[in-house]
Amino acid sequence: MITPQTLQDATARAHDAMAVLEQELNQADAVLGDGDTGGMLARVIGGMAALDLSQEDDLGAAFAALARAALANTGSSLGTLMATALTSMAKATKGTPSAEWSDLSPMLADARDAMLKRGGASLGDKTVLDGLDAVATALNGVETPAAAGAQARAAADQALATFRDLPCKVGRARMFADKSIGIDDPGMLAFAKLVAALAA
Amino acid sequence: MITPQTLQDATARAHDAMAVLEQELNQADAVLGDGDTGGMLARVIGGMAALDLSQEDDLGAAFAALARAALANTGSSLGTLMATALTSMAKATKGTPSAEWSDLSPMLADARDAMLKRGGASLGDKTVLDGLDAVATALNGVETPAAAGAQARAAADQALATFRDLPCKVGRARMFADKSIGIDDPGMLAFAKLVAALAA
Amino acid sequence: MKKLINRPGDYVDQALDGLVAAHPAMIRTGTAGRVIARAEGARKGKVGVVSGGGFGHLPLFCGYVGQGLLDACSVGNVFEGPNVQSCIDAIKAADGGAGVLKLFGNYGGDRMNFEMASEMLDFEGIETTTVLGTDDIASAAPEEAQKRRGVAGILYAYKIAGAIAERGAALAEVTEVTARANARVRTIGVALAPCQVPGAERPTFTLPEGEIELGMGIHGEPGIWRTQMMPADQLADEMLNRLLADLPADAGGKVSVLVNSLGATPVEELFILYRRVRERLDQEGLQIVQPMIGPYVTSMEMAGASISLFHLDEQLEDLLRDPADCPFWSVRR
Amino acid sequence: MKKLINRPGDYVDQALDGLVAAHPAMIRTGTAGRVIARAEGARKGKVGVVSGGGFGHLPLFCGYVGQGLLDACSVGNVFEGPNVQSCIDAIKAADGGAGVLKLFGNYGGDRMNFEMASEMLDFEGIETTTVLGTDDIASAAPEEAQKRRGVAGILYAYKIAGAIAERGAALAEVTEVTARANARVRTIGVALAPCQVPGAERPTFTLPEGEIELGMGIHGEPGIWRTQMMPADQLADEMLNRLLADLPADAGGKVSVLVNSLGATPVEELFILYRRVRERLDQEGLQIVQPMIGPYVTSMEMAGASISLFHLDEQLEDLLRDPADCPFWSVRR
Ligand SMILES: Nc1ncnc2c1ncn2[C@@H]1O[C@H](COP(=O)(O)OP(=O)(O)O)[C@@H](O)[C@H]1O
Ligand SMILES: Nc1ncnc2c1ncn2[C@@H]1O[C@H](COP(=O)(O)OP(=O)(O)O)[C@@H](O)[C@H]1O
Ligand SMILES: [Mg+2]
Ligand SMILES: [Mg+2]
Ligand SMILES: [Mg+2]
Ligand SMILES: [Mg+2]
Repeated sequence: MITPQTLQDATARAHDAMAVLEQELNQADAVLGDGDTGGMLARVIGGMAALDLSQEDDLGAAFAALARAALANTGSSLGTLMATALTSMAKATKGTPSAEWSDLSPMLADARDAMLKRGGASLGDKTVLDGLDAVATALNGVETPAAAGAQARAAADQALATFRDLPCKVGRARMFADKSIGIDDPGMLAFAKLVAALAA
Repeated sequence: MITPQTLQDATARAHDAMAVLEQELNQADAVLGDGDTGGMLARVIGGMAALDLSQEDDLGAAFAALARAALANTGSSLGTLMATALTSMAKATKGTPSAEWSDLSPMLADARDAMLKRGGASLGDKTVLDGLDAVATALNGVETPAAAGAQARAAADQALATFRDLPCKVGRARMFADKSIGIDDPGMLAFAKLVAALAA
Repeated sequence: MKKLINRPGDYVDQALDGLVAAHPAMIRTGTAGRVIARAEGARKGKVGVVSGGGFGHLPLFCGYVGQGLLDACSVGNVFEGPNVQSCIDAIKAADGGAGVLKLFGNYGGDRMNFEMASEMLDFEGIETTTVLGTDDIASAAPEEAQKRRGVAGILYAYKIAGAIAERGAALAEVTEVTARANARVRTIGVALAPCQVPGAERPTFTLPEGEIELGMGIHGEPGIWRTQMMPADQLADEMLNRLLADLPADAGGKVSVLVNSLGATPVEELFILYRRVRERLDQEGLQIVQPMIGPYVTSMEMAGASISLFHLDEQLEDLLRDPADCPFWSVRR
Repeated sequence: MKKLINRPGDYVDQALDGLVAAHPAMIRTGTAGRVIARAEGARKGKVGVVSGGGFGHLPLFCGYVGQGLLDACSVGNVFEGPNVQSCIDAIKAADGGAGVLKLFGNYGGDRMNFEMASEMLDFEGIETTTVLGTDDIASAAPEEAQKRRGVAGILYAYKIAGAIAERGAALAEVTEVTARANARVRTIGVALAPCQVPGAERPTFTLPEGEIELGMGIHGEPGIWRTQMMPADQLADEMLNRLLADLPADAGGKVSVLVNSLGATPVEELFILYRRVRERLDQEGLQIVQPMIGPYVTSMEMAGASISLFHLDEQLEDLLRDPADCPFWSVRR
């Protein structure tokens, strides 16, 4: 079952992972973007991990608190899209104490659609959304945390590999579509790395 | 005999010498000053060497032309003092086609006094003037260019050695009187190096 | 890189404190203190003009809050868009009851946050419109001009929006005229040396000794191409060739020119560039109106410059000459 | 160091060309084009205010030619005083028949050249007086204050001289009041990274990573001492301690403050410094009038900053508030 405590544990893990990932993700973004993906995520996830969700019994409220923490800590594309996703999940779980692991797939699909709408990108543009889409699909019908972790990890890595040799079509990297071939999108890379950290 | 041609030859030699001296003198000035003695002298001497004095039959006019060239090319302390010296020598030789080598000592002494007055420094302050003073004294009674060269060179070097371990008392280096002990004054160093180049 | 700062995490807030301490016509406001607004408040009945953006570009963005320019500005972290709440707060601070124009650079984060802010404010009955700064010709082809990012030329859009709003135009007209101004501004930049974000381990990019990068963005995003350092006149020609190859449809004979330092490049060098720009524009038969030379839109201590051309029409020229006043730019009739 | 220049030998002249091309209220004049003067010419009956100095400090010196400030300014080469002829030309350009105040930094070359210029002009019946900028407290002990060199604080002397001359005072009074202003300005600087003179093989000095130098001159002349990089607040305290330990005899309760960038240091950092300066002066019970924060007196791309305190009296405060206008500084009542 996914409870506020699950979220608390997840943000703690993600926070730990960022200690190593921050500079790696900055460098990935520096190649074609402005080099701040890692620093921004470290700040946003730090803000989330600082929340105390242990007394929270409404899962939707816990997601909403995470969304607010993200919004308070950044104005970047990726950070704002993360908040959009969390808001979508907050709406889906509002008023319930927990969700089943099998609910995760449709929740992520809804989050993906909210992000597509907010950001104006399309699937296939080589963004974090292609990673999320792959994971949402892979989790279809999965019922245990262990299986969810394994499936999500494999799907996120697979998406990264699939898109590596395709050109970026949105964001700062759009201008260098050709240069971007062979290079990971920093948002997608961050997503895969964080999924791996949560699944480990 | 000192004629306009003598001046023409001297500026040509000094100009050649500056090719090597420029950076050395800049560095000497950088230690306590603003690091421009060499660059400034290169420009001033370049301006002098570019003059054609060969048709000039008034030695005073030749000196005056050199003074104007100096003044046109700089506004630095040392450059302006050089122009002051040249103006003094122009006055001393005005209307005559040449001067004796034995005239050089009193001419330099007058130039020194004009520079003291213009710059407000005193002998003993560890400036170019202490070098000039030593040379003016050493040339007393000297009648040939060969002897003048040898005496001047020895005197300028001796002054440099004498003052090296004394503190600077004027100009930018004044503020670091203690730091200046053991270090050559850039103006005095430039003077000694140029005398050596002319005497060689 | 040595910086005169305290804790990196305090960089933005302490600089904003100093800004308003020095300039009493500005105040810090907003839930998190991330809004700069005019101390005298929004003028009732006037259309508000709001901007926002990342920090580290001073005087842009928030330095241009003042009479005949911006009414309020939201402030993000270094090189990172302002958050939703700051955008909401800025719009509210600028609202005088006649609607608010949101005028900011075309960057994903900024766009999403201002959009979310407007959605929330719709409930409160504050009408808003949007014009995006899209002047950087290096960032997309002319056919996709609406995808271009905003750099130094947004200043001209600020000036026009501020002037027409000051004259009392309604929101629709303010928006329409500002959009036209933006569509007539073209900028290209050149980077010589990087800056470093406070707290970052390394500079935002590296450029080998003797190389420069044309078309680089103001956050260090890669440019169009790297080339050997060249004399200033040749570089100015290169940049102007690109600017003049990309004229708005109905460009007239008058332009304003902004020769801007990205930070460390001294104004002496800007004047050397401007000398050549002026020579070239003279040759092209273009008349220069109200040129601006200085550090108007920077990237902290980045070295480099940008050149912007603002192709005027009669109305835009008149609005450009209207009085304006903020600590970093003032225009008198 | 990469520079946007053409031939180093053309650096000064091309930058001056650009300056006057951009700012039509200024003209280049003088035998060698090394004078910047007001385009409208000297005003008959007004005392002229003239300055001069080396190049590479823009906006100082010649950038401050304008209404209520300088009437003319002679321009030397980079970091090198103006030559005699330019000083003569500048004085003549400023002469409106009521005499001319020569107001420049206390440097040997500048002094000699202005002095020689005055001697020559005596024959032509132009009366001149001199006030030397001597604000840098790092350059001599208080007992020898008249030996101090001039740095950023000369700006305040410009403002006062320009204002009182504009009000129609006679030469003796302009001189006396300006001398009093100068005697009430104190500056201290800190250098973080060097600049490089165009054409030079290396920077003007070197500072190891993590070290800064307090009291360094604006041409890179050594300062008082080197120390480890420290937080901005601590550095501001250090600098203020020295400034406040060296008060003019009759310092009152009001000061103007100039927090100045030497070039590459961005205005963001100046505001962080100013934040602390303001805090400290508040604690000391000193009231700040008309603070100035920006790149007003630079050394090309040198990184660092200076803090100047101008201890006001009633007349000086009033004069400081008088209107003034040049491309880099404008004051309105
Ligand atoms: N409009 C968008 N839609 C979906 N994803 C986006 C969009 N814009 C950016 N991204 C994602 O965000 C990542 C960049 O994040 P970040 O560096 O934090 O943002 P910024 O571009 O504001 O600096 C990209 O790699 C991409 O995956
Ligand atoms: N007032 C003075 N009287 C005599 N010599 C001086 C005076 N001021 C400077 N000098 C000489 O000039 C030298 C410095 O020359 P330079 O570097 O060209 O001048 P600046 O100090 O203007 O940069 C000093 O080393 C000193 O010998
Ligand atoms: Mg980024
Ligand atoms: Mg020197
Ligand atoms: Mg960013
Ligand atoms: Mg010098």
